[in-house]
Parts: sequence; C-alpha cells; structure tokens
Amino acid sequence: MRPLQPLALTVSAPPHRHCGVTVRGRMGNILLAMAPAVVMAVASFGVSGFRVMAMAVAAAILTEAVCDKFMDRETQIHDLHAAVVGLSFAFLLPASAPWWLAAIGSAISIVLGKMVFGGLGGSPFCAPLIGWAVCRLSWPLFMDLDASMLNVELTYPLAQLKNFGLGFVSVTDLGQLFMGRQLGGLGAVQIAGVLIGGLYLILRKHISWIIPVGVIAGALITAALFNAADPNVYAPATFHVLTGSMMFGAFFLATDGPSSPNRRIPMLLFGLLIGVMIIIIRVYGVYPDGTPFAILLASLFTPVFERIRPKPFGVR
Amino acid sequence: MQEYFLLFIGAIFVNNIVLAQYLGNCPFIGTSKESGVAIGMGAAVVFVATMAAAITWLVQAYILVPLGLGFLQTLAFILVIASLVQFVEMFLKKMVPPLYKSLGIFLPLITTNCAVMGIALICQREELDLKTTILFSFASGLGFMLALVLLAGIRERLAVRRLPIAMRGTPIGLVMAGLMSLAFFAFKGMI
Amino acid sequence: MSKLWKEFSKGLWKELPPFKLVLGLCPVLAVTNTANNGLGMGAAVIFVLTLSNLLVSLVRKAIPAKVRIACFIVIAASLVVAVELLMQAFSYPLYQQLGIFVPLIVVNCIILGRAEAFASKNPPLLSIADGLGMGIGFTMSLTFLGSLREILGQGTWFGMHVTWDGFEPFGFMVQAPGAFVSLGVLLALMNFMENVRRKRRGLKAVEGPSHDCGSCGACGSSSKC
Amino acid sequence: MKEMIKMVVVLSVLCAISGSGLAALKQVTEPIIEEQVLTYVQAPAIESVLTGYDNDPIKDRKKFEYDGQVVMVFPAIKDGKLIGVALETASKGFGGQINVMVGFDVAAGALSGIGITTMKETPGIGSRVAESGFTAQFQGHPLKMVELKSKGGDIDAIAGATISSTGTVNAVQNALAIYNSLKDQFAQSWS
Repeated sequence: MRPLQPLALTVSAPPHRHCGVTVRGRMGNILLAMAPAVVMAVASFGVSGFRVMAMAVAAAILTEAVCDKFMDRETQIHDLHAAVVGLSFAFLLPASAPWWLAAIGSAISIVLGKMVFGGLGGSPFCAPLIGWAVCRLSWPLFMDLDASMLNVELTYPLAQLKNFGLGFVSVTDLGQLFMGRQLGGLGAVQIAGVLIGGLYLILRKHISWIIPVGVIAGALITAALFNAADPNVYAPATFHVLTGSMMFGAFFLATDGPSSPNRRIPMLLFGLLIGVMIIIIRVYGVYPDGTPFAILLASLFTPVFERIRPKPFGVR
Repeated sequence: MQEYFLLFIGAIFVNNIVLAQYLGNCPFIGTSKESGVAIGMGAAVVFVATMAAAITWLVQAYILVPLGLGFLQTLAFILVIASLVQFVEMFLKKMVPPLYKSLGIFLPLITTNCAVMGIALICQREELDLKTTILFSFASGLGFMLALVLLAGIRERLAVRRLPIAMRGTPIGLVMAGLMSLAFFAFKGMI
Repeated sequence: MSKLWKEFSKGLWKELPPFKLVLGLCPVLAVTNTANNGLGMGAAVIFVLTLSNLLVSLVRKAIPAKVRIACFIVIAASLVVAVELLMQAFSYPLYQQLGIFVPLIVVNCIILGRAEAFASKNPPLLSIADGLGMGIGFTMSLTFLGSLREILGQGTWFGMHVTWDGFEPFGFMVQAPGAFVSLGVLLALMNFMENVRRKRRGLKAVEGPSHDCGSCGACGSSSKC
Repeated sequence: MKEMIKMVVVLSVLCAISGSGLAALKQVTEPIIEEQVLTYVQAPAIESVLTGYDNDPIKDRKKFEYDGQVVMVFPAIKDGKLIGVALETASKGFGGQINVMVGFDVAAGALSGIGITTMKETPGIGSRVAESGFTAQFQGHPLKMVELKSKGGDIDAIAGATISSTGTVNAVQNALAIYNSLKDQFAQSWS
C-alpha cells in the first residue's frame, strides 16, 4: 500500500459523475424505482414479505451508523445508500426468511460489502450480493426457496429445472412468469415491477442502458445456443430471462456504480460476461439461480475491463 | 479429450489453488499490490510449478518408489524444487536475459512458495499420470496467476480509496481474497 | 536467565508469528477450520521449529555460508518427514485432517526464517527458547483462530457442543472465504486496538504490519529479494 | 577448493545422517502406521455395516479383481459360514471424493448398511451424508433401485446437499454392481 501523499494527484473514489445529482437524490430515485416491485411483492407474499424487507432495511441502516461511529466518521446514513443496500438484499431473500437471517445478512452486506472499503464508492463489489453469497453459503436451508416454501402454491421454476429437468417445470407460461407468479427472491421475481423501475432509472439517466442490455443479450444468446443444442433438456431463452433474479440483477445490481466499469465497451463486455455466466451457472453449477454469483464474479474483472480505454491524446 | 478440458477448467476455476485450496497465500497477499509485479510473479509460478511437478513426478516414479523410499517424498521434493529454482535462475541469466530480467527477482521467492510444492504433492496424492500431472500443474499455475492478477487489479484501485486505517495493507488484502474466494464459489459443482 | 526468558516470550506476543509478523499464512488459513486441527498443526510446528533451531544452532559453525540454506532445508525437511511418520503412527485421524499441510510445513516461512534469522547466529539454548516461544505463539494463534471459526461455523469447540439449541451454524466461517475474511478482520481489529492505545498516549495512528516478501525471513535469505 | 570440499562433505554427511535416521524411524513406525490406517479408516465403517460375525473382517480380507481394478473385500463369517461382505467404493461429491463402505447381507440379499470412510464435503452441510439419519435409509434396502427420490428411487436426499447425496448414492450403486458380478466368487473363497 503506497501512502497517500496530500499533494500527489490522486483519483478520488467513484462515482465521478457530477451533474447536480446528489447521492441522496440518486438513491431516492433508486428506492422509487424499486417501489413497484415492493408493492407487487407484498401483494404476492403478504405480510411476511413486508416483514423481511423492513427488517433488512432497518438492520442495514443501524449497522452503517454503528460502523461510522467506530471509524470515527460522521455518519452518512442520510444519503439513503444503506436503505438501498438493505432493500436490495431483501429483494434476493425468500419471503420465509427468519428475522435473524434478514438482519445478519443485511449487516454483513454493509460491513463486508461497504464499510471495510471505507464507505460509499469504495467497494469493488455490489454490497447486497456479498450478504447474499455469505448467507447462501452459511444457511442454504433457509435460503433454499423450495424447502422453505412448501405451503405456498407458487413454485420455484429454476429449482425445478435444476433438480428434476425441464419436463417438470410447472409454470412455463411467460405471461405468468412476467407477472411474478413464481417463487424466488422476494422482489427480484416481480419481473414487471422490476422492469418498470429499471426503465424509469434508465429514462432518468441514473443508470446506463448498456449494462442491462449486455446482461440480457448475453443470457439470451447463451441460453438460445443451449436450447438449440437440445430443446428437451435446456430451457428456452425467454424462460431464463424471466425467472429468478436476472432482471433485478441486470437493472439494479450490475449497474452499481463503483463495482462496474464506466466506459461503453467495458460496460458492454461486463454485461455480456454476467449474462453468459448466469446461464453457465444455471446449466452446470450447483446453484439454481446464478445471477448474484455471476455479478460478483464479473466485478472481479472490472479492473481488467477498465484497461480497455481510448488512447490518450497525442499518443501514437 | 473432454476429461482433460474439464481437468484444466477445474484446476483454474473450480478448485483454484489459492482461493479454494489455501496454497501459496504468502506470495498471493505479498505480491498483489501492483499488476506488473503480479504478472511477473504469476508467470514465474506457472513456469516453475509445471517443471517442478513434472520433475518430482519422475523422481517419485523412477527413484523413490523403486528404492522403497516413498516416505522421503517431502525431503526429496523440497530439494528438487530448491535446486530446480537455482538452476532455472542460472539458466535464464545465461541464456535468456530478457526473460531473466522480468522473472528473475521472483524466482528466489518461489522456493518457499507452498503452491509449487503443494501442486507437486497433490499430483502424487491424486495419483495422476505424467501427462495429466503436467497439464494439471500448468493449469493450477494459471489459476494462481489469474487470482493474483485479479487481486492486484482491485488492490491498485483500492490504494487510492479512503480505507479505514486499521484495514490498510494486509487486512484489506485478506478480506479481498476472501471475497474473491466467495465469488469463485460461482463455479462450485461445475465438474 | 532473563535473556532466555526474553527470547522465549517475544514469540508469545510481541512478535506473534501469524498476527504480528504475518508469516506462514497457508496453514493459518487452511487448517484452522476446527480448534483441534489448529492445535495439532501447532504441535507439529513446535516440534519441527524447536528441533530445527537446536540442530541449526549446533552445526552453525560447521556449515559453509554458501550452502547454509540447503543445509537448513535438509534439516527442516528431515524433521518434517519425522513428524509425518510420527503423526501417522500415533495420531492418524489428525494426519488425515491436515492432509498435505503436514509435508508443507517444510516450506513454511517460520521454519527457515527462524533458522536463518536467529538460530544460525545464536547458541543452542537461546535458539531452543526462541523456537519454543515462536512455536507456542504460532500454536496459540492457530488454536484461537480455529476455536473462533469452529464455534461460529459449527457450533462446537474441540468437538463439544457449546452453543444453545436452535443455533444455526454460520457455515461461511469454516469454508475458504471465511478463513480469509476472519483472519483479515482479526488483523484489522488488532490494528484498531493498537491505534486506540496510541491515541490515548497522544501518538499518531499507524497502519498495521504489512506483509512484504522482506518479512518472510527465508525469502530474504535465499538471495537478493 | 578447500571450501568446496567442505561444502560437499558437510552436505553429504548431513544427508547421510538424516537419511539413516529417518530410515530407522520408518522401520519402527511402519507396522504401527499400517494398523492405524486400518483402524481409523476402514474398521469403524466395517463395524457399522456388518453385524453378527465372529471373525475379524480386517484380518480375513481378500483382494478381488473387478473391471481391471483391485477391490478389497472384508467378509463377515459366523460359524464358518459367510454371512456378509463389506467393500469400499468411491464417487465424486461436492468437495471431492466420497468413499463409502457398503455392507451386504448375503443371506437376505439386501444391503446391511453403509458407512462413509473419507470425504471432503462441506462441514455441516454435505458432511451430513455421514450422519445416521441419511445412512440408515440404506439398512436392509433391497439390492435394486438404490436411487434418490428425485430420480424415482426411495432415498431421501439431504436438503441443500443434493450433490453429496447423489455422490453417496452413486458410490453405493458402484458397490452394488461389483457385488452382483463377484458374489459367486465371494461365496467360493470364504466357504
């Protein structure tokens, strides 16, 4: 670690864009964009869904306040980033998650995904994914959507695909999937709500369209290739795109500022890598829904993608 | 052919030598602060690990086993690796100076890099044949290099961030390595 | 006597090998998934380290400077083979648990590092004290980390059930990512406490010990690093 | 020159001393180690899968050839009659190889139980295949249709550890195949 010299020209932590938008404003918009999915989630999972989300958000905010206290810094919880992290994390949980799972996972997201890297903008990963991955490793029983939701008539199409094969998937109707008639992460499977929120963010220019398009294109192409190879074994491409947390990942998680590249070609490659990895994990890996892991993995490659840059002026 | 491909992919991603098998952590944390250094160290490990695994395989199969000295494996392997490193260093210095210039400073570090010895030992424990040993050790070396280069890329970026002072240096390196290892869980169960 | 004590006790806190010097990371991370493994690995290291320090110190005058590293390696490797055999004969389950990390003690920086930095320059008695102290410090650290990971990750300590009913083990801790993260956080906590102490005395906060190849004695000794 | 000779002499003396010392140690420990391997790896598993015998299965073990591989088989004999056999097979799990000792009840034509000998599954998750809740399902199981419920059989997989469960079942299926093709040889060799 080179010491930071006060007079040296150093690049400050991202985000670098300045257009009059404050962090608080941006985060507020993201929360607004998540609102349709929240409403749909509560409608479909009832009070238990709301309870998980509330718990996760509260835990995230509290953890950040405590961390700031320890680090001797003025607390930044009013910028709403902690709330976004907590809600994003809750979106990936099943509605049946016990309260401690939501609280601990949310706290881990904040501590390991954000505060150890010095707060907002420092982390090379999208924070909620860290919490999700740690919980997935530790408590697969509680994160396992099928085992914990036996009493609901909804089904988890991806787990059925993984464990029993394509013939056993009970809901293949795309319209039903689109309206969130499936199990999965709380908010992440409310495809319609997520899509509305995502488009809103793109229209308000809070996120770039390149990454979501890259993710979806990568997934569509890869899934179509598999499907073309053997349509009886591999699910159709549209099924993959409309199940699990792919849409939510593409619009909300992959576009997280500091962990994704910020030039066009690197962004596109980053998105494509995520899309391809999602399908590869779903087909070959042990996890039914590969989205969170695919995004984590792609974040590791962000510095590599960032090496693709225009030549400095005057250099041959 | 397919099984070789799977072995190759498995050694690089699924059972990554540093992130899943805990081998070679000292150089992983120690030399991952700058990309250039990381690439040099990684290349040196790929080079030496492949040669070391092949030579130790020959030593085991044609010297130790026929003489009934299998229990001296550890002793023999470390001596082979230490002298191999010395030899490679002298050879490169004489014959390929440009390569020596880029890899030279990392070679002495490799004697005590447990990844090299670990790869050789894993090949023996899994009872791989010579061809597979060479392929496996090469792939494991590449896996080491990949992890090292990725970590270096991220740590270079972290160097300009406002990390908590207690986290700076080794702690953040370790936490980053842990989170990388977490991300590599994506490949679990693929082979 | 006081000198002997000084050499012995420095390994226990001031130069605690894995935490303060950040040495020998591989076994620290790999075998600390349970307290028992940590303790067993530590015992093996105490054995090798103390005896190798003693032997190196005994023969230090007979060894020509040019081949000293080779001699140290031969001594350390022989001792490691001896440990391997003894462990297989008398504690086979532990040998199975530790796997290839038993033979890998030979490339652990601590062994060659102490041989080069201390034993080759000091008389046998002091070298034994140094080796024993460092070894015990190493064992303590491994057992501590192992206990932490085992209790959180499996709800047991040395195989005994120590958590309340309904405790859901934090499985992350016993897997590879948990090893890295818990060691990293532990180091950070030690730095944090050190800085709190310095602040009280009115000193400036400092970064913790950094892991450079220079701190690894054997690499430094093997040549120009 | 004098220094050169000294170097060579010192190194050779050192190697000679350590070599002979280790050889002596090896001599002493060899029988103990062999016994330890059998006691700690195979014996507990054999005891859990075979019952009602009055011989020493480990002492009476024999090697058979199956599909080009050597299989070690442990017999359970009562009053001079073969009542059961146990054999060890392996299959791939989540973290690596799972070795399973499978016991067969010769008279009843059923499995008399299974025991996990070695595995590297994730502690607390995949490792639960070694617990009695899972292994008890195989006790007295008829010799056909050993398969997980999800694939049409009647074995409950462990929740969250499908891969480890599948690996164990595969190992049992391997053992079944070996038993079926060798059972006549078993009857002959211990009667």
